[in-house]
Amino acid sequence: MTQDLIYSVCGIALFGIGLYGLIIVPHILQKILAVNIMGVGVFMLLVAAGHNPGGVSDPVPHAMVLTGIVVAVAGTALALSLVCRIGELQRDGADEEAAP
Amino acid sequence: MNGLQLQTLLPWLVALPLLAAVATVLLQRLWLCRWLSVALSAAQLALALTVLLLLPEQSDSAARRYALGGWGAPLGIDLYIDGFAALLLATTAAVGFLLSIYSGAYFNEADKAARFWPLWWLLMVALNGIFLAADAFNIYVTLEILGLSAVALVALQGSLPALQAALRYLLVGLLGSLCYLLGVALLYRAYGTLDLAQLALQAQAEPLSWAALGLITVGLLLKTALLPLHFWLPPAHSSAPAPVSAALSGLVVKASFYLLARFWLETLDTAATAGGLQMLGALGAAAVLLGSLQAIRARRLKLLVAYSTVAQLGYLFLLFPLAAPLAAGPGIAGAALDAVAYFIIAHACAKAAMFLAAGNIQRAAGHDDIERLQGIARRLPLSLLAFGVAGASLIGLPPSGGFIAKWLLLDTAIDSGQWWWAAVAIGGGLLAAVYVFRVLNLAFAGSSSTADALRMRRLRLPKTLSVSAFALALMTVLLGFNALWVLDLLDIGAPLSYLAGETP
Amino acid sequence: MNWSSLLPLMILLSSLVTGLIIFCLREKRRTLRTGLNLFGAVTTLALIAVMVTGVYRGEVFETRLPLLPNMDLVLRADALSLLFITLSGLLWLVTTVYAIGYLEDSPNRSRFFGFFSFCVSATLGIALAGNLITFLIFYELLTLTTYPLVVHRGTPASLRAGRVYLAYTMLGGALLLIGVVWLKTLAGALDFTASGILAGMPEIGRTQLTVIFALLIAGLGVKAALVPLHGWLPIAMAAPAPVSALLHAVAVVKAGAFGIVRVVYDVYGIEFARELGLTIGLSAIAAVTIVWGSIRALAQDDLKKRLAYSTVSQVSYIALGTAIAGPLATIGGVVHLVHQGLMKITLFFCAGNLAETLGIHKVSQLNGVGRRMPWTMAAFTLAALGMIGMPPVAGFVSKWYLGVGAMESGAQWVLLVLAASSLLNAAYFLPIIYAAWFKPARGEWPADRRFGRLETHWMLLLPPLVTTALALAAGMTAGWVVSPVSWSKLVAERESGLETAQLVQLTLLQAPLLWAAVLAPLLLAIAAAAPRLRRRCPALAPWAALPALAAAMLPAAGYNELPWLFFGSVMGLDQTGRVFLLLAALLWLAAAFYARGHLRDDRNSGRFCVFFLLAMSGNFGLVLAQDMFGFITFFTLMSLAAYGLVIHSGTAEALRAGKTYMQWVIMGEVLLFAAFAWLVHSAGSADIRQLGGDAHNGWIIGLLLAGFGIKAGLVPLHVWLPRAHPVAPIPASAVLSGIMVKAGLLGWLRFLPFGASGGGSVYASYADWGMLLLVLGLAGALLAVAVGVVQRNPKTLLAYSTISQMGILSAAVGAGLIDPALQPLLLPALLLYALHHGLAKGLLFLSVGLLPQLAAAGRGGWLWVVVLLPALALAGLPFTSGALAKAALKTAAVDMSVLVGLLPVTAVGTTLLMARFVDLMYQSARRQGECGEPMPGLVMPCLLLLPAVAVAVYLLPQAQTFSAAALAPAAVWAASWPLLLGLLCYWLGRAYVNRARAVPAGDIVVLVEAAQAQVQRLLRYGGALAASGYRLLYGGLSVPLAAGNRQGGRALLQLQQRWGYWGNPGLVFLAVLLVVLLVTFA
Amino acid sequence: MFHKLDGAKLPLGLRLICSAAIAALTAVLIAIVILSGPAAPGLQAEVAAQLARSGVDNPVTAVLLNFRSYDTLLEVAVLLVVAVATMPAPGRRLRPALAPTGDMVLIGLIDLVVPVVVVVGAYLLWVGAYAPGGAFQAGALLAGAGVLVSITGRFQFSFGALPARAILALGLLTFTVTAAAVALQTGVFFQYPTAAAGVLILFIEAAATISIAATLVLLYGSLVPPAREQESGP
Repeated sequence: MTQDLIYSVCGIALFGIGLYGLIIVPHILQKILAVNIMGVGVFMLLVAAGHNPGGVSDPVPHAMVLTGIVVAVAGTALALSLVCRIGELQRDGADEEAAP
Repeated sequence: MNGLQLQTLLPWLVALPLLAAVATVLLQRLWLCRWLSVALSAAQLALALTVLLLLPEQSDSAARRYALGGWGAPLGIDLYIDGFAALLLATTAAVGFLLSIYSGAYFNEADKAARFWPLWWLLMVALNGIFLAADAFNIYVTLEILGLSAVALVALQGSLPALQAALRYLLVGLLGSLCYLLGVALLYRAYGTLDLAQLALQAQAEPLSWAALGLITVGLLLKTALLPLHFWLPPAHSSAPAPVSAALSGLVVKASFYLLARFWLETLDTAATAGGLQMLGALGAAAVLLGSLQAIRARRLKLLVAYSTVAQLGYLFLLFPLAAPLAAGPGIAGAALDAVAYFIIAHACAKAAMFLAAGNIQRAAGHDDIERLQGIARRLPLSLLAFGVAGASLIGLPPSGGFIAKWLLLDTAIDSGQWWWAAVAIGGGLLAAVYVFRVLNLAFAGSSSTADALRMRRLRLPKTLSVSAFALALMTVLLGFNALWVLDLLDIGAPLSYLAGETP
Repeated sequence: MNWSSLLPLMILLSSLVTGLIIFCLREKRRTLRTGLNLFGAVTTLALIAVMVTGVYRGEVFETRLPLLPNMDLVLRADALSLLFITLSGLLWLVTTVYAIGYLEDSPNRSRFFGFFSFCVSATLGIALAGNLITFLIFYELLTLTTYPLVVHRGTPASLRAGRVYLAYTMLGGALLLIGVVWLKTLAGALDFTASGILAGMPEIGRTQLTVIFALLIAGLGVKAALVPLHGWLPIAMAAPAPVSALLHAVAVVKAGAFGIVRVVYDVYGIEFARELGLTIGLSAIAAVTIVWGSIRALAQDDLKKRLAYSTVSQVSYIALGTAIAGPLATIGGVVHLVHQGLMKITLFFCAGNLAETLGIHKVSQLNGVGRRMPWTMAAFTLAALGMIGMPPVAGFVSKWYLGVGAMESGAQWVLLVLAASSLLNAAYFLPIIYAAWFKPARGEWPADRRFGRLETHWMLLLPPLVTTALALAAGMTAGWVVSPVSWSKLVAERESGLETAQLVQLTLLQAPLLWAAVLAPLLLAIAAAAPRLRRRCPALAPWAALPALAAAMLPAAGYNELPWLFFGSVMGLDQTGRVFLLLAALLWLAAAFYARGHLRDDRNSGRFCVFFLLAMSGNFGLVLAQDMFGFITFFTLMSLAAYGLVIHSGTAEALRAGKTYMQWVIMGEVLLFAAFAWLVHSAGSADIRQLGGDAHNGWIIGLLLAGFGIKAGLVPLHVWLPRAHPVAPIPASAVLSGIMVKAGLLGWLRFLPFGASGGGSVYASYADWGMLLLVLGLAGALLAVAVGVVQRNPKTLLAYSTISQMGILSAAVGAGLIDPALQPLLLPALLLYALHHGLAKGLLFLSVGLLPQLAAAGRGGWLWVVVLLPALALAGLPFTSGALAKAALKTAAVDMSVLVGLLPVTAVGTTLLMARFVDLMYQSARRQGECGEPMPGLVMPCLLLLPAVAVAVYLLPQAQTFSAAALAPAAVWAASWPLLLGLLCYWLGRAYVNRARAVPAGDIVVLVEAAQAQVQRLLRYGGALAASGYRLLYGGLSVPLAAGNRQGGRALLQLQQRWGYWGNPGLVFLAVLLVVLLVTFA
Repeated sequence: MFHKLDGAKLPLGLRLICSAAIAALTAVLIAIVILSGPAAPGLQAEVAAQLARSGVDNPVTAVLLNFRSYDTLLEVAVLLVVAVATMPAPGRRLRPALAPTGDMVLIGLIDLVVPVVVVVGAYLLWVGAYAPGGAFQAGALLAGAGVLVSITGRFQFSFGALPARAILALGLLTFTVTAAAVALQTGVFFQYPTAAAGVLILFIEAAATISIAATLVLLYGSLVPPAREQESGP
């Protein structure tokens, strides 16, 4: 088993784990994290695809991964901010229910 | 028109909305944002139309390709346009133009408006980017812009249901994107290129490409909200602000469908299987029927319209079995694309009109509970007329774009010997009639206390709102007239090119 | 784009733009909106007129816009579309006026008129569509634009109606769409071509074509309301009246019917369709619809619903005509497009007027409404009569062509359908008319609104009057170049490629006096519509008969030919006609004079007079008519007008008699209609002069015998006669018994192969019919004596005498049929007998009115001569006219031993009756108290008639043949002994007869009526059964649509709710992922 | 706090089925990847061939900012999307997570660390042309400094204000304008003149760095739940 294959397999496994988390794990933060794990799995696969044993490795997957990370960060941030705002609204709603 | 090269216009289709987005971030004054956006929308429309006009002169596929940075396909990123893409671009620009006008009048709170315009323009960037894309990874990035800006736009509404719907939409979008990206990663691993045209040349029917196609398909299906994966769409589309709903239902879901069509019938056509094509068709048929039934059941007006989107999207998927190379000759495949492209355009206009009308009603009535909307027609005749006209197109009544589309679809279905898809189209039309007229009945219901209550509210609805909704509905009708022009355009560059028996 | 390619588009736009502008108007801009409405309608009409003239000059109008590859939007004007757009444009204008009046002060008028104009636009588009795709587009558009009109009121009922309407039309549209697309993939562009597109494409599978045909017809059938797709139509009645009018008369149902015509003729091609066996199914459905719609209409109490079911029935005539597939039937079907439109729109206008003005919605509320709203109800009556198929209203013409066309195509059963439908039509329309005119009003109207001097708003009144006039004109001018019928002929020629059109002839008026004879009473009757003239009418009426008398007396040769009237009207006076005209003129003249005195104190003398004059006109007309249409038109006019005479007194007895009379009249009309249709077909012409003996077959003869037999009082079809004749006022009875029954005889003489030269073999088949007629006639002659002699009412006795005498005449006609060789002699004998009997019987009836004078006759017993002379003449006293007539008959029928042998027996019977009559008169006269005051002015007419009875027969040229035989001593004896025997018998049996219980007038009809009650109960039960079956079939359809998906969707809802959570979608996602991966792996 | 957002916990059976499905999926994918043999040769040859014309020496940076600079442009756009979405309403400030503290040690540390971070960030940006490093790395580092400053309350960012917006949009603006401007010179979007490529890339990267840093700080700030009035007390 070559090095890039190990990374590839791990990447796919990570993707699977993330998928499991996204679908099965109930907590919303964990779901968001699961998405990130999936992303990491895909990035790993990409990087492994660019691995060139014995030569210069392919820079294109690297660039893609860099771009992908930023996108993933952005998505995560948006998700988190939504969670915050929802939590805020729910708390307000709960307060209003509790108040009278 | 020698001076004006088609190619040189292509990057502007992305750059223009990008600059507009930046400008609207920087501009503080609301009215400035608004008028600038309307002006730039007009410019975008002019640009798209110019592209459409120039397109027929370009039969050479190289002339419709633009190498960004001058590097060329495998290394750099290309933009590519053909008839299909150009039509979708024009549709986006046209619908976008009217939606911009509408939005200008719709968003009157400073905070919402200040966010709306940049997000709106970034959505345009993504749409144009996707229609022009010729690179698999580039598509991923544009898909993400599309997804994130759409989510942000849904969240603009700020209500709890809207935020929850947005969050779900976001997670679904991310899941879909990641599936897609995994597929792209597998493709890159197998063929070492990201360019769609080169992939099309190199791809073979082997496990890796099958897996990639499967993952890409599922990812895009999720984003397109085909029936079993449609669960996120109704809440998201129905709780967003009206122009956002309109854009989401009219344009955004079409983008991922466009990609699906490209991948199945062009880029990875060698890996596409007959069973897969038929399955997509079957899912589409199920979507048509079940989505319509849900729309009939819906209690809220906007939910009804959203479910109608689920149903209408089902029609698009009939493209796959009808264009299946095994089923019929190349002529039929081209006809199937004609039909579906027309569906996309007609539905874009019609659905946008419907959502705008529904938004007007919601704004005027303060709610969109269908049962309580009796007599609304007296207050919002034009909006309801727009709704009705657009609904007629959804049903497939002539003269409207929807009719032409349905006609072409039936024609193709019967021609290719797959009459059962024709039955689906007809049944869907009838079900659509049921839910459309459920709403229109309100128009004629006698004035009730609600009507008086509305009068009490004294909320003056800006004229722009109803007029732009009606303009969209009118566009739907106009599409029902000369379809020839549109269809001629569609054949340029033989989209889904293998259909015409040539490879790019 | 030049003028001719723009015009169709402009016609379309003229209404579309109007609608758009109106839509934008504010509610308050009433004047502007009204102006725009009218402007739009007039503009459209003007453009249509331009187009019509253009087409007439041979220009081709076609707008062609590309729509899809290999598929254009084509608007083209051909003959069929011109017919339809002219109708639409015209009725739009009328309906607009009506709607403006109708919707005054109601909300949402801009919306209403906007959609109204759109709707017309769509209809015009349908009319002008040049290919199936264009047709489909406008067809669907029509659905969409009519929906807002149907639900306009916004009430729950109208919303429900809208839903049902949509459910049906959407389904229909979908079926149509499938059919069109399918056909298009097989056959290409689908441009309408005259002989059909598909005939030239043998490569297309027949099964496919059959299925497509079924789809198309089912799709079109929804709008055309073919059973079982008609359910929406009655429910859609919830719409405002102008909408109903437009829906039913022009736009929607006609669109469907029009489409069927297009599909059968221009797409499939009639020959091809027949070859495929498609027309059989269509005609069967149409036939079922016609009958079923009528049956359902019977059960409706809601006026508009009744009309709606009537539409269901009537519109299928178009489909039927199309499906019968002959050129003539095509004319019938196509022209019914127009005719039904005109008549039905009138009916709906009227129903709207009633609802709007008086608040009347139910048939049961209509009693006496004719007095309150005479104009409206007059229009209603005319239109309803047209619907039944009464000439000369337009409905007759279409039925006529349908019947003839059916014969032509060998579809005899269609006649049966037409007959059944006419009967049913009569059954549901006549009670309305009757209730409106003759029943007394039941107190206050539900919601009476006053509109000044007029009975209702002028905008509501004008449209129905205009459309009625048009319907009448369309029927009257059927032969004119621009009449709908001629137009339809053009269509039919084009479609079937056959030459059916006649040459346009110049008007020939060789004998203007003949027309004067008919028109004088007719014009007077029309003039009497004005109240002031009506009072003068009785005084003027006698003079109206003078032109006829003059025409009968003066020698005149030649024929009046008016090709534009009916189907080319011919009027002439031949020998037979001259005798009948003489008889008619004399009798009517005398009766009119008599009526002047008799009805002096009658409040309703004006009304009587109008009916009297109409009947007179009809009677003269039928004598003079030398074409079948003229004959049947005048025949009908006379029969219907006589109804007014029969029920004039308004007593219960009179009303019952009127009912019986009307039932039989309608039956007779139907039978005659069938006979004529067949006859015209086999003879190839409606001109009586060209009627050869070989045109007939057994069926035609049977129908003629029965149809005219009713009028002639042939046993057992006589039952109306003894009821109707006695109850009418005396002058009316005189003409009824004297001349009107003779119309039946005249019909036989004219239409049976009688007096025509022909080969012997042809007649052989008629002998059986002749024998039947002979037997029935003689039976009647004898039985009527038995029944008549026990009567107490002298007029009833006279009526039975009429039956008896007509029996003799019938038997003579039968003899002529059995042995054609007899005919040359028999014909003049019959004429003599008819004249003699008519005059004598007329005088006898008139004499009944002289009872007071007779009672006071102590000082002038000479007046008894008025009673005795005709009585003796009838009995055949030698040297009277009766002796001559009988001798003539005996001479002529010399070879017919049965007849010759029984003639003396009938003479004995007649003597008995006459003796009884004189006895009754004498008894009455003795009981002076019963007779009342003598009325002045009655004696004179009787005296006027007396010499005619005495000598007129001898003056006829025909008499010369027989006078020698009558005056021979043997003949004198032969005439005398039955007379003496009869008197003897009477003297012997007088005591018994005086004690005997009178057989009720109408004899066997009494039994029939008893049975009828049972049958009615059965029918009512059957109707209820049918209704419940109907609910079972269709009730279910509306429920899921109306009550909505409450149950069916619950499972789905739950499913959806559960999907709202993340778990299930996640699973679904996984499932899809796996499935997709699975299927992508080859 | 998030309980209502959470999906229902699936029953065990379903969870097992899910796990099995996912396992199967993963296994299939792994099998495919293994069986399909080594990855196809990528684009390293092409990159190497064109590296000289790219204006930078680091192939990754060359791909990111020259060969596939369109992707990077869109990536910056993604950040702007999120920035706009989470941007506070105009005039509203992000609240510091911690109350301004008077802790001298912390303040001193920040005073010391922040300049160092800025310098390192600038280095990373510059070195990207030759070795791993670049705009995103530099931006992330700067963002870290920004977060430090903001949580300690030393500095409050008013992201609703125009200057802040300008900073957020700066990267995208510069990138787009540059890409379009070079088209005037070379006729093609993103085709930098070879001579000026290095400078232009650095210029773009610098602008992007600032925007990225600002965006990340904004994102961080937007996630801080606004303190409840009652709880914000001591």
